Amino acid sequence: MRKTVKLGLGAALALTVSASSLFAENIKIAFIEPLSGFMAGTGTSGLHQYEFAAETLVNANGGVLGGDMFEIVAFDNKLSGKESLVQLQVAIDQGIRFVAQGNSSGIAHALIDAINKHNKRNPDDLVMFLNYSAVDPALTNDKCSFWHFRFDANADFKMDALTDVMAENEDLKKVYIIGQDYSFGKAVAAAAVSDLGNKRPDIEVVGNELHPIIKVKDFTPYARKIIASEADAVITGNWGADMVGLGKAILDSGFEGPIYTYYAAADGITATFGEAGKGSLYLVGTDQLNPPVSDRAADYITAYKTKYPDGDINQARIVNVVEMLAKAINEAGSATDIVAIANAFEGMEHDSIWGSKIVMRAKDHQAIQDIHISEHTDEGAVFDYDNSGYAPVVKSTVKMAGADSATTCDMKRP
Amino acid sequence: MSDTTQKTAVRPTGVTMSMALPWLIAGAFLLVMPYVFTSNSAITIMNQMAITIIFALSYNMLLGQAGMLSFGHAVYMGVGGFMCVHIMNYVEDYSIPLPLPLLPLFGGLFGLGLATIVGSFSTRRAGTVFAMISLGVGELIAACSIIIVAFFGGEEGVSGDRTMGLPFFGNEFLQQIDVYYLISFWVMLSALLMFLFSRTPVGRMANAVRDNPERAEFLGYSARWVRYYSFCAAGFFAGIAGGLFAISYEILTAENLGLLLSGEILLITFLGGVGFFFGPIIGAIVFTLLQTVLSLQTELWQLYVGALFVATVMFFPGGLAGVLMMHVPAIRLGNAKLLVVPYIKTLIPATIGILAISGFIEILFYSRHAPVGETEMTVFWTDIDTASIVPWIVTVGLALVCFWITKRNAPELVETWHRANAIDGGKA
Amino acid sequence: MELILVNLIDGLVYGLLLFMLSAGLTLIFSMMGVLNFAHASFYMLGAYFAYQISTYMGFWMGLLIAPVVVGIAGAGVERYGLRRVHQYGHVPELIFTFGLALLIEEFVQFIWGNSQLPYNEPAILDFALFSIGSNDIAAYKVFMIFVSIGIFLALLYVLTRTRVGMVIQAALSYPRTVENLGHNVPLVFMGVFGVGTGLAGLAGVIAGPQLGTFPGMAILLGSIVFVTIVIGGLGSLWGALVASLLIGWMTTFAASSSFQFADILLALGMEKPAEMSESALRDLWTLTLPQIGPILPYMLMVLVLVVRPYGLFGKRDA
Amino acid sequence: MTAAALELDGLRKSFGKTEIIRGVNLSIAPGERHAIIGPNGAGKSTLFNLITGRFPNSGGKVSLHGNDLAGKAPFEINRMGLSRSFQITNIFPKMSVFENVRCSLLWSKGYKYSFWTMVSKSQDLTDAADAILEQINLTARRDLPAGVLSYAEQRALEIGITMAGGADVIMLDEPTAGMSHSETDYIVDLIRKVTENKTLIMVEHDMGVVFGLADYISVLVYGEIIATGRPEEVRANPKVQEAYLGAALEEEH
Repeated sequence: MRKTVKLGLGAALALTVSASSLFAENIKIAFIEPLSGFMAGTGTSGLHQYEFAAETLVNANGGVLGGDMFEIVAFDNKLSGKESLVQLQVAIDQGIRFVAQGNSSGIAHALIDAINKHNKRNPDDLVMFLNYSAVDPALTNDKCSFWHFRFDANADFKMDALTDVMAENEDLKKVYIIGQDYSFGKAVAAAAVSDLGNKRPDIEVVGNELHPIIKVKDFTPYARKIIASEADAVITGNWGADMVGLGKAILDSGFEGPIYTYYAAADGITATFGEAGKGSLYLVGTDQLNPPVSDRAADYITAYKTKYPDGDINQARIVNVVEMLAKAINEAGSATDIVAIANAFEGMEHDSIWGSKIVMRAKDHQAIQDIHISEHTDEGAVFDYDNSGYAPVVKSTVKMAGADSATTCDMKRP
Repeated sequence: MSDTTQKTAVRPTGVTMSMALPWLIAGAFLLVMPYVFTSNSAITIMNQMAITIIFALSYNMLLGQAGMLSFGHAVYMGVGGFMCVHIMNYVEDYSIPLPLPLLPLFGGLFGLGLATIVGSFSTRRAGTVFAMISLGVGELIAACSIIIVAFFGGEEGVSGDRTMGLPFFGNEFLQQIDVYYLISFWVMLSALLMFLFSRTPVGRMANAVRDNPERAEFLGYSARWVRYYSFCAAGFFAGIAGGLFAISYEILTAENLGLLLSGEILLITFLGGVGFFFGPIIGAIVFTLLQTVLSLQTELWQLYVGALFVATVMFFPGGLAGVLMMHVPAIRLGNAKLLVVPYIKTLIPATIGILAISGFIEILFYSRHAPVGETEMTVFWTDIDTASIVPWIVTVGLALVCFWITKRNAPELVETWHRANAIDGGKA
Repeated sequence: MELILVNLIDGLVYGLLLFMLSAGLTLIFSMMGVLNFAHASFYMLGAYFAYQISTYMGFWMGLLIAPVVVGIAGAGVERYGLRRVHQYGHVPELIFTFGLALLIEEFVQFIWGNSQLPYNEPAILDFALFSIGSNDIAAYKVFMIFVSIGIFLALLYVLTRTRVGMVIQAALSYPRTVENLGHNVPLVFMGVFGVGTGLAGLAGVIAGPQLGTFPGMAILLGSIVFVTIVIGGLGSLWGALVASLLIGWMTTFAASSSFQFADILLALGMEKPAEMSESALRDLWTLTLPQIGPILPYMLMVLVLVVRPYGLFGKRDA
Repeated sequence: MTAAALELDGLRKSFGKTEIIRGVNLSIAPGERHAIIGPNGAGKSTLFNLITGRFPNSGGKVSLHGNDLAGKAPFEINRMGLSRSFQITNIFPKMSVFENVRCSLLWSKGYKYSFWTMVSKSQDLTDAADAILEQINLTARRDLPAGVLSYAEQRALEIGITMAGGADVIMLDEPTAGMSHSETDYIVDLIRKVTENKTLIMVEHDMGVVFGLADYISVLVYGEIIATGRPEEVRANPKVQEAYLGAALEEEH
C-alpha cells in the first residue's frame, strides 16, 4: 500500500474520503499524476523527487511557520482528465490547498479550469496550482490564472534559448521540424519557425511536420524524408516512446547532424540511446545537473541516488517548487491564506540549488530562469541517467531566458 | 381455455406495485445517498457512477439486448458531450435562455444523430463485421478529435461553465450537490426509458435478432432494421450520458472519444452481467469504486481489476448480476438458509487467501521499488518490516492455508448447492 | 526516386512484421473464432523475454528461446483459460483475451517497470549495409526481411505440405467437419494458439530493438493487427500477407508524402481564408497526409467491410 | 380463376458449377396441402431456401399469389404471407416459450418497429400468444426458456412460431424429423389442426406422415420434379417407384 496514503481502506470504501486527517498540522500538497498505466514511471519518479525534496529541504530544517511539515499526498490521475478532476475533488475534500501537476498540458488545462471554477464558487476554500512541468505557453498567456504558477520555462522560452544557440552555428543552413500533432507539438513548431526567421533568416526550414501522437509504429519513413530533405539539424518536442522511435529511426537512417529535443532523457530514454545518441542528441531545459554547479547540488543528487539507486533527478525544478513554496508560506505567515501566498509568490526571487536565479514574474506567474542546452554524452556525465553512464551535460546557457518577453496574460486578481 | 383466461386475469396490464417497487427503492436510494455521504468528492464519485450507469445501460442495449459487440461506443457519448459543452458556451456567449437540466437532451439528440449516420452502414451485419466497423469508426473519430481542433479543442479539449444558463427554479448549479440531483433525475429517467424500450416490439425483436437473426427475418422483421433502431436508441442514451458528463465535469477532452473508454465500458458491462437489465448498473458502481477508491490505496489497482475481469469471465460468465441471480431459485425454494454455513466455510478462507496474496504482491512491489533503507510499510493497517522474513512467510502461509481450507470445503458447498436447488430441497 | 525505393524497402519491413503478427492471429481467429485481443501482448512479451535473455546470453539466444517461451505461455493460456471460457461463447472469449491483455501489461510493468528498455540490435548487425542516396539501409532491417520471409515460407510449407497443415486448412474452411473426422480438435486448437502466439513473440523479439520496447508497445500495435486480418479476409494466409504489405506500404508512403489537403480545397474552388484562425475549416486547410497516415488503415477497413464484408481474400463471412 | 398460392417457374440454382435445382415448375393452389418428397440430396431444402429468399436463385421465377418474389428479402416475403419452419430447430433459445410466440405475432399484429408501445400492455397480443400456446399444447411450459424444452416440444414450438404470424402459405421443412412414433402422431395432429384453410407445403421423409396429410405430392430427384399428383397417383407412378419410392418404402418396412 502506498505509504503516502494514510487513509484506511474501510474508510475509503465508505467514500468518506473527507478531511479525516491524521496529520492536521501538516501542510499537504496534492500530487496528481499518473501512478498507474504506461506513464506511471514518470509519475512515480516525480513523486519520489517531491517527497525527497520536502523531506530533506523543508522538514529536516524544521518545516515552515516554525514547525509545520510538508506532506506530499499522491493521487493517481491515470493520465486522464476526468480522473484528474475526480482526484482534485478528493484532494480538496481532504483540506488540501496546493495541487502539483505537470505531466500533460491537457490535464493542466483541465485542472486549472476546474480550480478557477472552484475558487470562484467557493471563495472560502481556495486552491492553488503549482505547475512544475506543463509547458504549453497558453497557460501563462491567454489562459493565465491567478491561482496558477509555472516553475518550468514554457515551450516558447525554451525555443527562444535553443534558437539563440542554433543561430550561432554558421554551418546550419537547413532545419527540419517534426513533432506530435497536438497543442504542444504545434507550439514548438510555430515558435521554431518564428524564432529562426527572426534570428537567422538565411536558415531554411526544409520540413515542418506533425505526426499523430502515440500512434506511429514505425518512424523510419519520417526519418527518410528528413534525410532526403538534406537537413543539417532536426528540432522535435517529442516525448516518451515517440521520442525514442523517432530518434532511433533518424540515427539508424544515417543522419549525422544534431537533433535538438525537449525530452530525450531519463525514464529509460537515455539508456536506450546510449552510445548511438552521443554527439547527436541535444536537450533544452532548465536546471543544470551536469556538471554539478555546487557541492550542495552534488550532495543533494548523491543523497537522492543513495536513497533511490534506480531513480534519477530528472525533474530537478521540483526542488525549486518545494523551496519556493516554503518561502512563500513563511512570507505570507499562513499556510491557509492562499491569496497571501500567491501574492508572496508574485515577484519572488530565489537562488536555486541548481545555480540559476529564479524570478516568479508577477504579470503572468511564469518563472524566469536560466535555460541550458545539454548534450547527450558520457563525457562529464557525473550524474548519469538510467545508470547508463550517459546524461545530458550542459554545453551552453542562456541567462534568465525570456525575462523581457511579452505575454498576452490579462491577470484577474481577487 | 379457462387456464388462459385465468393467467391473463392475474396478469393485469397496469403498473403493479411489484413492478414499480425496484424503481421506487432506487429513487429513494438516490435521494438519501447525499445525506449519508456528504463530502463533495463522494458526490463527485456518485455523479461519475450515475453517468457510467447510463452509459453502461446504453452499451448493454447493444451487447446484451441486441447482440452487437461494439468497440467504439464512447464516440456517441463523447460527441453528445462535446456538443453540450459547445451549447453551454453558446448559452454563455449569447445569453440563450436555456435551463441546464434540459442540456442532456441535446446531447442525446446529437448522439442519436451520429448513430443514425454510422448505423446506416454498420448495422447491416452483426458479429465481427459490426465489431470491426465500430472499431474503425471509433478510431477515426478519436483521431479527428486531435486533428479537428476547431470543434474538439485538441489535446486540452473544450471547457464550459454550467452556471451561465437560465437559473432553474433559482438554482444555478454552483455546487456538486445541485448537479447530483440533476443527474439523479436523468439517470432515473434514462434507466426507466431504457427498461421500457426493452419491453417494446423493437426491444423484444432485438432479443430475437440477437438469439437468431435468421429466424427473426422469417417472422417478418428485417434483422438489419431491428439492429439499426437499437443502435440509434443506444446512441441517444450514450449522448445523454455525454451531456451529463459535460455538466458534471464542465470539460470534454479527446479521452472521451477514445478506444480506451470504449473498451472500459465493454468490461464494465460484462463485469456487471449482460444477461440482466440491472447488470450494467452493478458493473458501473463496482468499477467506479475500484477506479476511484482502490486506486487511492494501491498503484497496482489495474492488476487487481484485470485479475477480477479474467476471473469473472472464467468462472462467472453471467457477471456479478448472474452470480446474484443464481441464488434466486434457491431463495424461491426457501432453501437459501442451507447455503449460509457452507458459504461461510468456503468464502471466508477464500477471501482471506486472496487478500493474503494481494498482501504478498504489495510487499513484493514495495520492496522492489522502495527507497534504499526504507523497509517499513503498511499493509491492511498493519505496519510491517519488509526486511524481516516474517511478513513474507505470514502472507504466503496464510494464503496456502486458506486455499487449502477452501479446497477442502468446496465439495460441501457444491453438494449443498445442488441440494438447495433441487425441488425437494433439504427434505430429501 | 531514391526516396521511393527506400520507402518500398521500409514498407516491406513494416509490412512483413505486421504479417508475422497477423498470420498467427488469422489462424487463431478463423479456427477458434476468437478475436484474440491479447495477441499484441504476446508480441510485447516476446520483446521483453528476449531482452531479459539477451542480458545473460546475448541477442541470438533471445531470438531462439523467447518465441518458444511465449508460445508455451500462449498454449498454457489456451489450455487453462480459453478452453474453459470457450463453452460460454465468443463474446466471453473476447473479453477474456481483453482482460488477459490488461493483465499481461500489468505483469510486464510489475516485472520490468514502466520505462523504455535498452533492448538494442546485436552489435554484429548494427551497421549500415548499403545506402540509397544519403539514406542508410541498416543491416538489421535486411535481417528482419529475411526472418519474416523465412517464417512465411515455413508456414506455407507446413500448411500445404504436411498432415497437420491439411487438418488446419480443413479446419479453417469447415471448422465443424474436422471435429467429426475424429481429429483431436482441442489439441489442434492448443497447438495453433501456441504457434500463433509464438509467431507474435518472434515478431516482438525482432521488432523490439527497432520500434522500442516499452509497456505501451502492445496497445500501439494491437488494433492494427485486427485491421490487417479483417482487410485481408479471415482465414486467408495470402490475404493476411497482401493486407500486411498493403498497410505497410500505405502507412510508409503516407508518412513520407507531403500531400496537403489544402490542394483539394483549392481544387474544389475554395479560397484560402486570409485569417486562418477565424475559419471553421482551418484544421482542414493545414492538414497533411502524414498527419493522418496511421489512421488510413482504419478508413480502408471500414470501406472494405461496407463493400465486401468478407475482406479482400476471405471466402467465409467474417 | 385466382392465382396459384405459390408458383415456381423454371427455378434453378447452382453452387459453383454444380446445378442443384435444375428447372423446377410447380403450381400450388390456395388451400392445398402439398408434400415434396425425394431422396437425400435431391435439393428439397435448397428448394425451400430458394422460395423463401434465404438463397438467391440462379434462374427462373417464384410467385406468391401472383406476385413475383425476385430480389425480395426473407422478411419481405414473410410479410407477403409466406411463413416457414426449418429442418434444424430454429427458435430463440434464450427467450421464454411465450416470448417466442409473441415475437412471431408482432409483425402480423401491426406493431412493426414501434418503440412507443409496451408489448405487455397489449391484452390482444397476450391473448393471441396464449391461444397459440394452448393450440400447440405448451401452456404448461409458457415461462421456461425455449432452449430447455424437449425436442418434440421445440418442434411444436417451431410450428407454432411458423403459423403464428397468420401467413396463409405455410412451409414446413421435415416437421417430424428425428421423432418417435407417438411424437410424430402428436405433430401430425398439430399440423392438421393449425393449417386448417391454409396452403401447406412440406418436405417430409416419413411416408406415413406424407400420405396422411398431403392432398398432392411432388417427387424431387436430382433437382427436377419427376412427378406431381394425388398420393395414389404418385404411388402408382412407375418412374417414381423406380427412382425413389420403392427403395424408400422398402426401408420403411
